[in-house]
Amino acid sequence: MRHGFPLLSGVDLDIAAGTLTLVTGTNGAGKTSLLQLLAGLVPLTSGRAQVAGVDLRSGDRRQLRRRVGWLGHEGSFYDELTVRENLVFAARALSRPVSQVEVVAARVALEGRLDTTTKQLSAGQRRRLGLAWLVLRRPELWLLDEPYASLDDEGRTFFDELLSEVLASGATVVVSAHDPLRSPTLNPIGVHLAGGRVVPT
Amino acid sequence: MRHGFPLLSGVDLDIAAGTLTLVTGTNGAGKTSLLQLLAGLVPLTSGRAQVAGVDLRSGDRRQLRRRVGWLGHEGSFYDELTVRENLVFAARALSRPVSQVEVVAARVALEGRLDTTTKQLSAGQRRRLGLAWLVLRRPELWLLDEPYASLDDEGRTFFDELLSEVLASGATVVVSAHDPLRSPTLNPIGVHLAGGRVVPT
Amino acid sequence: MIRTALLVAGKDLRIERRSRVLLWQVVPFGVIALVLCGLALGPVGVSRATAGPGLFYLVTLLVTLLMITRSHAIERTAGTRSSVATLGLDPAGVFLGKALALAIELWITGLVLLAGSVLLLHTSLHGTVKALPSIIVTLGALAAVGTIYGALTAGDSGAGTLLPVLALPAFAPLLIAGERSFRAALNGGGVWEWWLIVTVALVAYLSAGILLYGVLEES
Amino acid sequence: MIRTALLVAGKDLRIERRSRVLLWQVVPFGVIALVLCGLALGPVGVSRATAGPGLFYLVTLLVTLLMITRSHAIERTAGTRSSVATLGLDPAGVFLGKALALAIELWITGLVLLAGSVLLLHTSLHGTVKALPSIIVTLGALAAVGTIYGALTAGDSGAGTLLPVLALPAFAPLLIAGERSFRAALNGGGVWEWWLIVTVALVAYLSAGILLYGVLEES
Amino acid sequence: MKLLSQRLLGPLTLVSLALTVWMGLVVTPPDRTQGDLARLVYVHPAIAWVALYLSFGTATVASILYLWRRTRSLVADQVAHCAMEVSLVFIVLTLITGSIWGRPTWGVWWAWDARLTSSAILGVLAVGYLALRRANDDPTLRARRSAVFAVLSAINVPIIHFSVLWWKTLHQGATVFTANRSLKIHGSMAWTLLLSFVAFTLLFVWLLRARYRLEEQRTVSQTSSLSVALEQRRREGAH
Ligand code: HEM
Ligand SMILES: Nc1ncnc2c1ncn2[C@@H]1O[C@H](COP(=O)(O)OP(=O)(O)OP(=O)(O)O)[C@@H](O)[C@H]1O
Ligand SMILES: Nc1ncnc2c1ncn2[C@@H]1O[C@H](COP(=O)(O)OP(=O)(O)OP(=O)(O)O)[C@@H](O)[C@H]1O
Ligand SMILES: [Mg+2]
Ligand SMILES: [Mg+2]
Repeated sequence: MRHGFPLLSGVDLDIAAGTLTLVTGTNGAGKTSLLQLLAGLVPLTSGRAQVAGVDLRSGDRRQLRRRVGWLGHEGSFYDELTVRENLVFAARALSRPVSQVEVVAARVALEGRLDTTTKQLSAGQRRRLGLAWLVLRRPELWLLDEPYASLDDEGRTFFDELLSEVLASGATVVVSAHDPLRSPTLNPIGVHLAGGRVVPT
Repeated sequence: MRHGFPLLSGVDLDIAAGTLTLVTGTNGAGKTSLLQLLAGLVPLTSGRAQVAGVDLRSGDRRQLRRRVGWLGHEGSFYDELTVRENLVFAARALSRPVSQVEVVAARVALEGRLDTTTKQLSAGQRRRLGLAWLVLRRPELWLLDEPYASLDDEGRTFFDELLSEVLASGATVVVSAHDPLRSPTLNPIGVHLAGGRVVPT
Repeated sequence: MIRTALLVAGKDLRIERRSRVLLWQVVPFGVIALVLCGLALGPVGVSRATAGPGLFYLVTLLVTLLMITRSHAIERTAGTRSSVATLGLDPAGVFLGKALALAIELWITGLVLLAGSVLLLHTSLHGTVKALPSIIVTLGALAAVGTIYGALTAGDSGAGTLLPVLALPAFAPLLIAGERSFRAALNGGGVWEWWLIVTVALVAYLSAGILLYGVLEES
Repeated sequence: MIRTALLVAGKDLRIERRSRVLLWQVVPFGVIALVLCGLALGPVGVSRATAGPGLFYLVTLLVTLLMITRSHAIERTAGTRSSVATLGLDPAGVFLGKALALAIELWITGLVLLAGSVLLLHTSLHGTVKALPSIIVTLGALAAVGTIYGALTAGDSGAGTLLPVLALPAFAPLLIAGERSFRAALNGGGVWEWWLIVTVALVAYLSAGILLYGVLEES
Repeated sequence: MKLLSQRLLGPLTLVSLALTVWMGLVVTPPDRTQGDLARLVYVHPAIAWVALYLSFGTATVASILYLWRRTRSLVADQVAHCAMEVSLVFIVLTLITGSIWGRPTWGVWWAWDARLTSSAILGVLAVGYLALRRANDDPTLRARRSAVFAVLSAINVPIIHFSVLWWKTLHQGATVFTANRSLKIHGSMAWTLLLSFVAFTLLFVWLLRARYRLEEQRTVSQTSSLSVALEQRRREGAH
């Protein structure tokens, strides 16, 4: 709840570990808010929720944030640093070998843009950088807000592959989207939001 | 061209007044840059171009900007003002009757959010506000960068209707998108970019 | 032009009122800067009554820099520039409006600072009142030139730091003139010639802004 | 903690180097402010040589405020906070790193300002050198407390204006102590007791930051 | 017992304040050097006591309680907020009564004396605290930030107290609470002074409680408006 406006008004949800959930809903239904809540990025002011063993009201949200990967509407990097520098920073912070940076950049087809300053990237390239960052981190819980937006066809295909791979490795994924998932092999559990609550589809 | 990187390297294009053009291309192909150029938002440093009778290198780009409508990746309003205040500001600036504000807000289904501060809007609601702003302005040349992104189904349908209406009124529209247009009645002229130049499809 | 100016000024003031930055942050900052400067003058206290004008304008300078950065930060958000650019507002009107809003904010802050100066630094009340016309005009001129320089640096990566470098040399003459006229008023000297000088500066900066703002906005 | 600190400091300094804000904007601003203040002292010039310490710290204060705003603006862009939050960096390390980067920037600026003060205001070179240890520690303490207060106000709508209000009272004692010790060094007095005082302040602020930064980062 | 104390607090405060006024204005004799002006001694120190130690102190302690993980609760945050508001009021009152006293004794309303300046800075810190609260609307973020700020600001209180010793000041040295615990003034004046402290302490408790009640009511009205808002929000989805 922010400024007295309840972002979510009735969400009763159980997401099992290792599953793929697809959150849909009209504009303003509360999808982004729900994902932000799960990521521990916004506080929970009423009701109860537990994510990955951390209670969202009384628990240590920093603990939680360390275990989730978040891909939001806007890319989230240091604009003045290059793609490589951003990834190296993340790798160091996570104690990953720096050599992985080139590997993940190649996976999202950004190897040609490694030395471009992040603020000069196109919208889709930013999205790809966001994905590269997540690939580097390999979190337990992936929270992806409209991941297809501004990706081109090739990018979307890559994303679908990534998703299957992630699920195969046992991680939990929650995706919000306006379009259905493209890959027919993915069988998401559908959650439909309207007016801040879950409605049966 | 910015910082020595040629954003567009070979675009030879003629867009007739009153037509609908769909610009496609991979991530980083130069779609956004092309539209920004047409809108007079970035300067042209080499080559020649003329939009709506204004030469992009020597002409008065302010003249041009007054006649184009631009919908970019990010919504573009005063974040601290409410939806209503933003629209009233635009209406006053354009000498339109203020009563139109409620009308256009209702058209994009934002009538329930008129008194919400713009920064609190969801991604799709921001998009809708952007469209409302354009509807209020009714420019001659519409430049829309990935208009479907973050709109829900209803929003996309509305957008398609708007497009037909705009074309019927004689305006010129250039849309960039990764998906084809949804409405079968719209027959866009396709332009495919790759590496900053037009390639035949 | 006037219509645009009022529209823009109204918008700026509304945003200011909404965020309460002036009331809760700028004014307290001014008062505290004044207190600190008074303290820095040391316990000697001899010249404190005469230090009023200098300190007043020093603090005003700081406040002005803060307010300008803010006034232009409003326009700088993500896409605001492109959409406002396509509104085709008359740049002269935009300039006047932003300068007017800034001037109003400066006048309010100035009033509080003058009260503080009278109460805390024992600046003569009579002299202060006599100096008011020149102060009002000087602050107006500061607002005008500040708006121009704000537009010059708006949108830069380091706008917050570039502005002071560019604006200080332009502010200096105004500040010195303002300070001298304030001091003259305190000492019972003639204030009108100073008033004339700052008025000429105000008119000059306003004309410059009206003429040049269009060029600046085009970026 | 130390690893994180070095990582963060390296990143901050790299961004700073890339954008050249320090070199092209902050340092010139400091020099201009110094010149203007020297000018404001009037043509009397008697006390200019002794005004050095006061002016140096006044300008340093302004520069510090600018640099803090910038140091936290880096983290504040759209989604940076959320993605960095999910990196799970040790907050104490982040604090130390940011404070270190800020301190290095302040030391560089301070050096230029001291040179300016010696050249332009004829502050005694010998005394300045003697004052260096206390100046270095004072600037370090400013960086530490500034980083805390920067985090207190980061991300606010009016961060640029709230910071000065909150930070000035905390800076004031440091500035006064720094100024006194500088002055003492110029006059050939004892500098070590002042040095002790600012060192205690530095240690206190560093501990406070290490303890409390985690609380602040959690948003 | 609790109920009784709650009922009694208001009347007790009023009675003790009235008693202070009566003792201060009527019973005690005028001062040898300062005349009737010295009667401000029954107001100014007690107000300063409330401002510095009771309210700013409460705000600090509540903030520490908030910061300490085991005692963290939004109640502590709200108490800190209320206490800081009370503190601001009393700091301003201290400044006003001090100024009124200073005009005849020192000849000026204000002087750049260490205690006066540090008191003024404390006032600015209190304003800063409230400004910081206004600038954040996420309740947890607000609580954390303001708690850190309050704790950092608290160093100023001992500075104010010892400023009269550390620097040569215009302001009166410690008169009431000297190190050797012997009162420097005598008789009815001492009793009245003591009474004034009791009265203003009661006033503080009363004000803080009243302010906190207001806060509680706001929370209650917020929760009831929450259910209304929730209902509205749900209807939004229904179309
Ligand atoms: C604006 C002016 C003044 C301010 C801001 C001020 C502030 C204070 C403060 C903060 C205290 C509490 C100190 C503590 O308990 O640690 C205090 C105590 C006191 N003040 Fe003032 N004061 C002012 C003017 C005066 C004047 C003019 C007098 C009398 C000539 C005076 C007499 C006293 C006395 C007797 C005490 C109690 C001393 C003690 O017990 O330590 N004050 N004042
Ligand atoms: N303080 C507030 N006051 C009023 N409404 C608010 C406030 N904060 C958020 N909202 C509303 O909360 C709703 C939920 O937003 P959210 O971003 O979660 O939606 P979403 O499902 O992600 O939508 P989209 O598909 O457009 O991204 C929106 O209607 C938004 O306007
Ligand atoms: N200064 C620069 N230096 C290097 N590359 C740059 C610079 N400025 C822009 N670019 C590149 O220009 C290309 C064109 O970007 P643009 O935003 O026009 O692409 P786009 O077609 O809109 O892509 P998307 O579908 O991802 O939105 C991108 O590859 C971008 O990285
Ligand atoms: Mg969303
Ligand atoms: Mg694009």
